[in-house]
Amino acid sequence: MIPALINAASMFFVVAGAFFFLAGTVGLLRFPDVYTRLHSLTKADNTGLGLMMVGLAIQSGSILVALKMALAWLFVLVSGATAAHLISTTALKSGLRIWRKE
Amino acid sequence: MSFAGLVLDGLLALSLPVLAWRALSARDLYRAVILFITFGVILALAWARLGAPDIALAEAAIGAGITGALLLNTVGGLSRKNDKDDERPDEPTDRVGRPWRTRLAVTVPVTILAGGLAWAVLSFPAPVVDMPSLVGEAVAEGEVSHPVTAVLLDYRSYDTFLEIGVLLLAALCVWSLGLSAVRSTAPEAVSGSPVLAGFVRLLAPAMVVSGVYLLWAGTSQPGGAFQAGAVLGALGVVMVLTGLLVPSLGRGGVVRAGLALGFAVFLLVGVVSMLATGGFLAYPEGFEYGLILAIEFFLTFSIALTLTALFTTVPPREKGGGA
Amino acid sequence: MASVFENTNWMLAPILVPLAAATVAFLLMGIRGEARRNAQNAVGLAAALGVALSALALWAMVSGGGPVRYELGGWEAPLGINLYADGLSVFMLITTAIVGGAGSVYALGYFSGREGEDARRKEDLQDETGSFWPLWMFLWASMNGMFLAADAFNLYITLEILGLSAAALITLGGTRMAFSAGMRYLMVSLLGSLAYLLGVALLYGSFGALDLATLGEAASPIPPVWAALALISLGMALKTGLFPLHFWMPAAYTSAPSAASAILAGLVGKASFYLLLRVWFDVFGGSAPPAAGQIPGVLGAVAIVWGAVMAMRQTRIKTLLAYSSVSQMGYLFLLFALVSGAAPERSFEAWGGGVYLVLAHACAKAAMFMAAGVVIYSVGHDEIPRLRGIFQKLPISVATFAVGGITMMGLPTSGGFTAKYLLFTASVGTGQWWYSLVVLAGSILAALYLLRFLNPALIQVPTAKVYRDAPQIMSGTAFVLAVFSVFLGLMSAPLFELLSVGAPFPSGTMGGS
Amino acid sequence: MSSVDMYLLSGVAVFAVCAYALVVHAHLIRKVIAINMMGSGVFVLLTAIARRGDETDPVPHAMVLTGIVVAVSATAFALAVVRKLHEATGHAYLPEEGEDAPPDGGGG
Repeated sequence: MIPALINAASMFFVVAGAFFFLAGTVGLLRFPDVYTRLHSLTKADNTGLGLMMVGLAIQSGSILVALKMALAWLFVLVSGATAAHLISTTALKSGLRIWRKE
Repeated sequence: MSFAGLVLDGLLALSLPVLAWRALSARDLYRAVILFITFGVILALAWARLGAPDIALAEAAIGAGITGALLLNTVGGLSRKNDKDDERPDEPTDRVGRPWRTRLAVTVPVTILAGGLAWAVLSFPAPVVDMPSLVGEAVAEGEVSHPVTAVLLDYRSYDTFLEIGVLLLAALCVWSLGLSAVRSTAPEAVSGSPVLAGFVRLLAPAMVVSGVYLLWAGTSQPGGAFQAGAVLGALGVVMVLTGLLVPSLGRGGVVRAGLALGFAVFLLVGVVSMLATGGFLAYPEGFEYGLILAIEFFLTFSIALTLTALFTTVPPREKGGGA
Repeated sequence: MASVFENTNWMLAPILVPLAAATVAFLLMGIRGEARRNAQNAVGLAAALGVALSALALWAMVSGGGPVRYELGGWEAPLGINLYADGLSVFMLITTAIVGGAGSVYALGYFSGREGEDARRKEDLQDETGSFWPLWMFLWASMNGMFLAADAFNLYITLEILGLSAAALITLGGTRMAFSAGMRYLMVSLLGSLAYLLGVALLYGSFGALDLATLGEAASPIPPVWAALALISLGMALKTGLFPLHFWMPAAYTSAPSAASAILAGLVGKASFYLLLRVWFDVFGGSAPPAAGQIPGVLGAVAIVWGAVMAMRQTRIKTLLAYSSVSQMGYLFLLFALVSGAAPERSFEAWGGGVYLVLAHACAKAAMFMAAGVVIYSVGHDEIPRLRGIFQKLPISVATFAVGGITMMGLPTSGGFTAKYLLFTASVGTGQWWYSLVVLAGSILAALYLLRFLNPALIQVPTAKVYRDAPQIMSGTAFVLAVFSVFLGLMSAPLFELLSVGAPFPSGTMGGS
Repeated sequence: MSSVDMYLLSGVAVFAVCAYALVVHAHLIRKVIAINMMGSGVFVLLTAIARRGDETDPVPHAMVLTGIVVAVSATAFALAVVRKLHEATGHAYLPEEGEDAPPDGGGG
């Protein structure tokens, strides 16, 4: 009973994570300019990664492994945020216009 | 192996040549480099699948990371100069580098090569020497329990010794060109960004910790001097890019000595062991673990420093000389 | 009786001595001016002496007790890496000791130019960064490491050290041409080593070992072995500059500083040729079809003629010498056709002849490049039409050229004569007489292209101005080396005796010649 | 076809694709990338070979680690020469015809 529940929960989180990744990628391909693309990529992917890690942490059944994953996620968050900031700042400075609905 | 695993392996194996092709025929050089880095990341994944975490780690840090940064910096340097004296635009002139006749003439031998190689790799016989069990037996008797580290620093230590020589030589080769100092090609918005500076301050201690951990762990599990040196070298590159480390890396004598240190210590251990046991790099009984760890410590330091130096390309300032 | 020479640790000296010297010379790069030059010179000469001594020690060891094997780290092959020295390895070590030693002495004078001394200099005579010595020491160590290696992957690393340091030595020329020639050489060299590495991967995939002796025992005619042999041969032919893969050679040898040109043309191409010999005869001895040897043989024959014809059309001494190298390297490849020919008893003749030409050509060609360096140092250029009558000003260098030419042409008493005579008799003896015609034609063509320079140089006309005297040590070293190559034919007996130790073919009745 | 076979063929394909590009593309940075990835093709082959038996063979792993370090060294030097060549001639190509003639354009 309990293993089945754990499996189900883990499956749910991983599938949910995958959905966010998918959404982020669709956004990357479909959004009109660099700023909106960045928005979709960073937000959705970070959430997706977090959800997946929750799913995998449940599956691993070890606090230590779960903590390591949390740490990895934090690093991804920090570097993702920095990279997105740098890309958008550079884009702004080099004169890339922000997309507006006509 | 499960069906899903087989599909994943198939996708990875297929995407490698496709990415290579896309990278090499990309419209402009920046795109080519980005695809090259992507290739490196997929490669690291493939290696993780092939049960080679040591290589995956090294590839991610050195192959994709540092080589990618080197390429980006060079492309940036070339295109900036082009803006200035715009004699002949470098890009995207070479999309069609050769007439179709040449391309066809190249395609034929390359197809034969690929076909022949495919035939060759699919008809490997059963190996004559059972290397895994040879290594396994030696590891069981030795003090270092991670087989890759044992191969690198004990059974095939002479290769590793020469390889550190290659790194030193590369720094020497680059310096022999006498390149002028190139500023980081990152835009000012990036190099002056407080966000980036804060990020690096957060990152640096974490990378140092993981570098030291990789070094220490390497004797018993994946990791070792190369991975540790690669991580620290990548940190060095990031610090140069953000201006936290000056391109000339400080005083000449110190940097030079630092670059040569790993190689020199390796050489010294080899010669001393020759005097002690009568064989080059034949570690005396009981000193195996300690000597390997000592060599690895100095190697890590020199690998990290050399990778950073290869990125800056500028020889260190000499006493009294200005850059 | 435990003589010092019986200690097998001598085998490491030809590798470790230059590596240690490279490290020290690298650290000395930080000092400036005269002090650095003196210190680096001392280190380099000490290393040259060390290599020469250890080569002699190995000669004594191998002639006395046969081939020697050394287990690095105390690990037996195939788990560990071994070094292995037989007659051929020691012969090659002696070649680098002689030519490398002479090159080192020559460099003392060559790089003695003072900063800002002359604006007209065409080559970087100053070595402003102090990189020559450490690069050359790495190069030397890599060559010696190749000659002693008994492990396929270890050979790959030595090949890479060789390629990187040689490319950097070319770019030391400091001109636009030197940068593009160095770049081209680097590409060629990396491609060659990668082809080799792929071949090694195929061998490892087939047999699970890297030790050459183990591979030699295991090798059998199966597809991966054919592919490996083809890849390794292609890679090494590229690095050796076998026609039509010689395209990188003329620019590289021409634009490098002459001290480096001498080393590159004399030694570097030979190192990859040595690897080819090892792989063909020691590893794949029986697995290659006999007809396969005709491919390098025919290409070598074409190279002999093509290189010589191109040499005749050059107007600079160094490009003339570079194309002459294309031609002379062609001779080396004849041996593959002659060894796999119909008469096995001729094999040692052909093999030994080719190997002997390695030494003879290395000495003569290095000497001639050194002489060209003296001309450039003194006159500022090496353009033949502007060097009419230069004999009056630079007699020793023109004489060096003429004496070295004796080996190029293969005239008697020279090492070139011994080598080409052996190749000639082997081609007649195996019933492949057409190769003997090529051997003869190459000699006649060599005479013709050498006269392209000697003729105008020797006439009595008002000649170019010498505005700077080259140090005596430069022209002297070149001359001595050239003279040595002419007498090599007379001292072949002990060298062939050495070559017969562990040779892949029985030496039979052939002593000297 | 097993996973190992797929990776073996993948390595071969990467090698061949890059060999083609190395000859066909003129820009030196593309050539440098091609050579670097060609090496990766060999490394994939070696790692796949290591995976053939029941036990993973650590020797090819050690070879690949060594190879990666050698590759970054060679790439760094090659890129430095490209920069030097660009400084001297204004472009990053090798002269095409006439091996002896220095390329035209750019200052002396």
